[in-house]
Amino acid sequence: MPSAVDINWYIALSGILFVIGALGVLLRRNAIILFMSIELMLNSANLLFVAFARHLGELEGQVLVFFVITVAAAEVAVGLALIVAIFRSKKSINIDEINLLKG
Amino acid sequence: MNTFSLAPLILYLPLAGLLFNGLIGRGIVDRNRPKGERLVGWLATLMTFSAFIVSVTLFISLATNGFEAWFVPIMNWITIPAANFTVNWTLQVDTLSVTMMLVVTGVGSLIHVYAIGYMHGDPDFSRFFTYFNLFIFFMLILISGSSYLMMFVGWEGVGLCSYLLISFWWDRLDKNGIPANANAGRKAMVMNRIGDFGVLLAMFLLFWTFGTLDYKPVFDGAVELYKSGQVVQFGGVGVPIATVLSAVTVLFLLGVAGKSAQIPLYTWLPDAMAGPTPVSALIHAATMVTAGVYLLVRSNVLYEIVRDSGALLFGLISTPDLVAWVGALTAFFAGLIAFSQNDIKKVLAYSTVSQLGFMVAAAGMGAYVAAMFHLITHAFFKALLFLGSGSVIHGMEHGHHEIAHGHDGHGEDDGFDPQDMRYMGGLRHKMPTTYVVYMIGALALAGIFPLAGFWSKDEILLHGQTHALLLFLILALAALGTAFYVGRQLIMTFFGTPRHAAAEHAHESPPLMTRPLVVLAILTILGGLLNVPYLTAAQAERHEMHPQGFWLLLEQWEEHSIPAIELSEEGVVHLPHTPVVFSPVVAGLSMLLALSGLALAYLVYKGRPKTYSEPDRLARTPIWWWSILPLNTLYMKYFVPWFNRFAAWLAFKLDGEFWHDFVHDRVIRDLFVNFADFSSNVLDAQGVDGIVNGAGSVTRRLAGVLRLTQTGYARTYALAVFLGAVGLLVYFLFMAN
Amino acid sequence: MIHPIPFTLLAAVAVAAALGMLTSRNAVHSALYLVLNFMTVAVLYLVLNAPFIAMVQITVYAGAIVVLFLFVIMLLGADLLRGVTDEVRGSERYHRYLAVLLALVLLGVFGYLLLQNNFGGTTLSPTIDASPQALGITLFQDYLFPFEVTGVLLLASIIGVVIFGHTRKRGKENA
Amino acid sequence: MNWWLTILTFLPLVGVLAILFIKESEDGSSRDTIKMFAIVTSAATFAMSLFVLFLFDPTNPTLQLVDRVDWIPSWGISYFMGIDGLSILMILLTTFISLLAIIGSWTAIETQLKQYYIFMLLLETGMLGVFLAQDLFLFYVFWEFTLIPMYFLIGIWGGSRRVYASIKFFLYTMAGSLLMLIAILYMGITNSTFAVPDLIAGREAFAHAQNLLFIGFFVAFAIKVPVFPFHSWLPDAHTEAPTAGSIILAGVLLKMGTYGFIRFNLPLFPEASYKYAPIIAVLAIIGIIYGAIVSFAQKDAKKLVAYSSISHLGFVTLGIFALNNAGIQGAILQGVNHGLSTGALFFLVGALYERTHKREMSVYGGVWKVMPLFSVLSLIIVLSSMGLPGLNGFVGEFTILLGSMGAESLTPQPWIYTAFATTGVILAAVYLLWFFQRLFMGPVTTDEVKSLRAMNRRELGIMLAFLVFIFWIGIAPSAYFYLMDGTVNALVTNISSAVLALR
Repeated sequence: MPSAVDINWYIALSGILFVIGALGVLLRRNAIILFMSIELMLNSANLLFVAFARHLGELEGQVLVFFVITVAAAEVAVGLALIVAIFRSKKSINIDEINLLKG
Repeated sequence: MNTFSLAPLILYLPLAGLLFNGLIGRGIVDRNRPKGERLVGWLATLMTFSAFIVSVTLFISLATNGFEAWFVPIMNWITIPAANFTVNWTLQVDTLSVTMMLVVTGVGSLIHVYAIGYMHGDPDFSRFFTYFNLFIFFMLILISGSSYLMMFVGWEGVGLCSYLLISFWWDRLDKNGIPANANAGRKAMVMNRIGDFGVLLAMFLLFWTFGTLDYKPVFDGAVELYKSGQVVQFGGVGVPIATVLSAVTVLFLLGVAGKSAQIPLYTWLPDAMAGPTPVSALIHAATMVTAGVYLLVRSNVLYEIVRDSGALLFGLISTPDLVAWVGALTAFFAGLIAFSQNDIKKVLAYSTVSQLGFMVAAAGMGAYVAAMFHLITHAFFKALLFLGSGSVIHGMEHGHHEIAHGHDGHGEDDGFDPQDMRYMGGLRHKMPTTYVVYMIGALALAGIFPLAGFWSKDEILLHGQTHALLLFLILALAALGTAFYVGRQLIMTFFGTPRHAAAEHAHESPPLMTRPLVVLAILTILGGLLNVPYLTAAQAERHEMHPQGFWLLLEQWEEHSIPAIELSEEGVVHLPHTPVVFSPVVAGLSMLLALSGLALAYLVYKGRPKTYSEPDRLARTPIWWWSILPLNTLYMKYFVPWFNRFAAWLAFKLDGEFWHDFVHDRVIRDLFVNFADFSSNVLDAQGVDGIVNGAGSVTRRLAGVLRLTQTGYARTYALAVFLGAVGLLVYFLFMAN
Repeated sequence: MIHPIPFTLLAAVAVAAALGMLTSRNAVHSALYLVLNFMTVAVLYLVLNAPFIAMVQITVYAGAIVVLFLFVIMLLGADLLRGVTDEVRGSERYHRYLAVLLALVLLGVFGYLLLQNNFGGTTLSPTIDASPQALGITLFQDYLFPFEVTGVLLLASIIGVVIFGHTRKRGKENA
Repeated sequence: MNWWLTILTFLPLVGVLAILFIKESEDGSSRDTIKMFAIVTSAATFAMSLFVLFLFDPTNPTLQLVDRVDWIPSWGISYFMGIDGLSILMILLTTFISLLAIIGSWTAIETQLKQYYIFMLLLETGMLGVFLAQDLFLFYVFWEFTLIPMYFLIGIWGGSRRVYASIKFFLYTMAGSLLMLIAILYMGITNSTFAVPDLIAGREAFAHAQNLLFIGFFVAFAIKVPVFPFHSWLPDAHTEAPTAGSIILAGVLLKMGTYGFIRFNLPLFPEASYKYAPIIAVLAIIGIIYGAIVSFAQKDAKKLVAYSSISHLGFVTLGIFALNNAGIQGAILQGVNHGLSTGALFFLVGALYERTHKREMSVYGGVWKVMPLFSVLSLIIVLSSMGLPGLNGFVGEFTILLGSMGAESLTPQPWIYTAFATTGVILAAVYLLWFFQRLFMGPVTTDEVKSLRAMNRRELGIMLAFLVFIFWIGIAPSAYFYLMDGTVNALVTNISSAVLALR
């Protein structure tokens, strides 16, 4: 076991979290949980950014994370508003019931 | 001092008239009928007459300026710099075009005056005069243009006017409910277009040979090329100039056959009588139909080169000879057909075809001046005859009108037709003025000394006699036939006793109509003076040294447009040919033929038919049957229905059922669909419509499969995105390098 | 740099929290697991010399966003949400398998990559000044424009939320 | 950098934007506003095109007013707009016909106004782009883009079989352009540029495959024109399209095909053009005769005009593949003429249709009695379509036939082609006079004709606008030839030198 974790560990963690998030998106039908999973995926990406910022000794990685968080916040706000709106009309947040796009 | 710069006026004046009448004429006439009619009619007449005045000044200017052609540019027309193609709107004022101008505007003015009376009360009075001015406009473009292309503008334009005027009463149906007038107009236009096809092709050939379509450079170039013996590079192949010109001239002949109603395209002209009578007089007798003759005369250089070169068409006949033969045969057969006509205008129509045949034959024999001479005199007397017949018809209609009102219950339809000569008879007492002038015109047409027709026809026969014996015989027979049908017509119309109540009640026409007739009659009597031939060879010799002499005035005049050209070192081809010396033998024969024709008619038709239903005396003789030449029947009974069927077949069977339904739907589409069935297993065949629809339904069915993927479930889409992302990642990591 | 052991623990917590979020039936529980996950990650941020981001992570993510989630869940009624089950229907099975398979593939790829390449190397960059001041200076000097753009983005999302949340009252033309 | 062409092309989009913001009110008060916006926009576009004409220098045969920006540099794709003698007339035609078509829709379109005018303006942008794009990729984008608005115009506002016709139109054209796309990609990739002038300069790179490439382009354009065996989409599309759609379809969209021949086929593949010219000429002549005869037999007025397009465009195709100055210049001008004459024919049929909602000619007859002025103007239009000298149609046909008669590409017997093509002149008289007679002549028998409204001022204005050009081109076409002369001459010179090198 090495004396200190290096970037590879973070990559591994980030990858695992990302995959879990993706699985959440793919498997859950609850729209809210789906959104949470997306947040998780974004979070895993953020982690990697910060890790690389540290690894490369750059500040830009952190700046980017800042922006990602902003976008995520905006996205969650709009997404949740959507869910509320859909819930009002369909009385459900099961995304399998929201299939107006069905061909 | 000359007035050549005024030349464009001959176009602008009729143009102004037609614009005025076309734009506001209708309103004027509708507001105040008699006054409006007078204004519109006289304005149109004035414009034509002013053009005549301008033509006279041009004539004087030419005569005082050495007879040389003047070119009056108006504006540029088509210029394609890179193709070296330039055509301008330029007027060519030379003796030939001025002659034509004088005839067209002079006779035209008289017919305009007549038409004011004739068209009185017609609801489309202003439209009629608009067309008339339009016609004059195009006719003047035709004869004054300095290039073939400009001539062609007029050529097609007068065809258009002919179409419009023949179908002038387009709302009238004949007894069988067929819009005969409109059909006749259409027929005329289509037949003319067949001729135009030839003219167009000839122009293309001329352009690629000479690089221009202007008369003068074309003629100069033709002579030069011919003399130098150069070959013309045509489509990569060297062709002798005479061969090219052979093609050009025979194509021109096609145009002439269309426009001047020669075999095999003459059949439109008799139908064209459906138009108002002034139209028949102006367009279908005096002016438009002579455009073909004008073209031949104008292109004399080309024909003479072909004649001189001895180039034969398909190794059979040289084109000038072909022209002569076509003319002569038309003259003969059309005269024959006139025998069997009962419609007074149809007789004249076939007579026109026949007389045009004479002109064309003359041009084909190289007697261009004789052709022009006959053209002029024919314009006088045939216009006179047509207008006279219009007067007769007018009178008959009035008579019929009167009896329909006078005797109640007499209006039963006995098939009365005011144009049918069988219902006439004895009109000389009812319509004395018309009778006298008609008589003059008819005798001129028959060729009785000393009327104009005698001199011009005699000159053609004279040339025929020196040209080819068989040709001469045919023309002589045609002259005999002419006299016969003229006699028949006179007897049936003016002599004997009235065979119908309408003829009994017929009246003389108003002075507005008869006065132009009188003027034309005077011209018919004096017209022969234009080109009185030398009586003796000695005179000819003497006067050749004094070309300003009285004899052969027209010949001396036209000499400047139809010049002698030097074609080879051996000799000069003289155009016109050696001066015509009056031949008593030919003249006597011509006179004899005319008289015997009239006498024969008298023998056969004296006092006949007794009633309007009596069959014609010749109806059982072979002459009658021969005279019904089957060409028109061939076209109208066989070709036209065949074409209609063919077009319908092409449109509905070939394009619709075969191409659209069978090829696209059955073959291509089904193959496609079966293939798609096989490959996707989800297909069923239904609905048949084109390969496009095939593609459409295939797409639709494929979409049916694909839409299974479009579940509308966001997660499914997410899965797809994920799949793609992973796929890309794997690709870029492991396979891209 | 952190020793492997605390890292592994933190990582385990984070992964477990994530899995908990993924698998819990109750949406409220999921949200709470998510908070946990965010917290863990925030700690890792601190470790990684990113104190500002760590704070933002806690306030914005754990604080604002997850609270928003909870708020919505409560608003819509936790009971109703419980009815949303994830039972597997016949046609759904392949979807699930495929998803898991893909996830495994992705994990495999990551693992393979990590084993094949050493991204880190042995040398570490020196710790730079990543204090809030330094970050702020960078943000407002070098990244001023993107920063402003995010402002616009937030404004847009506010408008969007307002429109979505806008209820039209019946019987009135313009609510 | 020169923005004029870009402004011109996208000017209609400004109108689209404006119309988007107009709210369709219940009482219809916004309808006129929408129409006015559309008219003003297309009028402004027309004015802009006139300004471009003002900037245009006919003596310069090369591309002018060039606007070129890298788009996808790694593929050699650029946003490349330019104008030369080949496109200037097409631009003017497009803006002019679009303007008239939009004005002509004033009363003809009653449903979904907003979308209709948006599609019309989008179509205008697409067409302008097609004629101005000098980068094959950009061209292809515009080329396909024109399909979409047209598809909707036919599919939504068309006649009874509009869906069938619109899908057929779309798929037919699409299928053709796919071949072209392959050819474009091949050439673009071999030369790593899509700019037409660069491709022409680097022709050798794909010269070995030029026969196939030629066919790829040819089929796409031939379907659009349409050249004889590819014509079967046209009658359906024309017949079912709304009047303005037919006008634009005939007036401009078909010209995209002939323009494509001249712009791409000839300069990019001169040897192949020369090689295939006789075959194409034969197809063109079949089209001339076939279209004329088939249109003679039609019972539906609009279909008749539609088939007449096949005949007319046969002339244009023949002129192009005569590969000489007279032929190509005549073909370009005849493209304009056909746009005017046939556009006007569709307009007049549309004007009647708007009144009676009948297209069968048997319903009509004697219209002249009821609408005299309209009939006279229609007569002139019919005559111009027939090629009466003094009107526009003649100048084009004459020049084309003149060119074909001297075409080296049709050696050794070009006159045979010309003779057959010239029969089209006869047949034009046959079917157009029959058309005119059935509509306008004869007694008034049907109620439809009796109740015809007189022509209104708007219709009169449109007819007169058409007639101005019909007469102008007929009487003094030199100015039009002058505009394209330099460019066409350069093109012909290039073709001949390429062909000479071949020998």
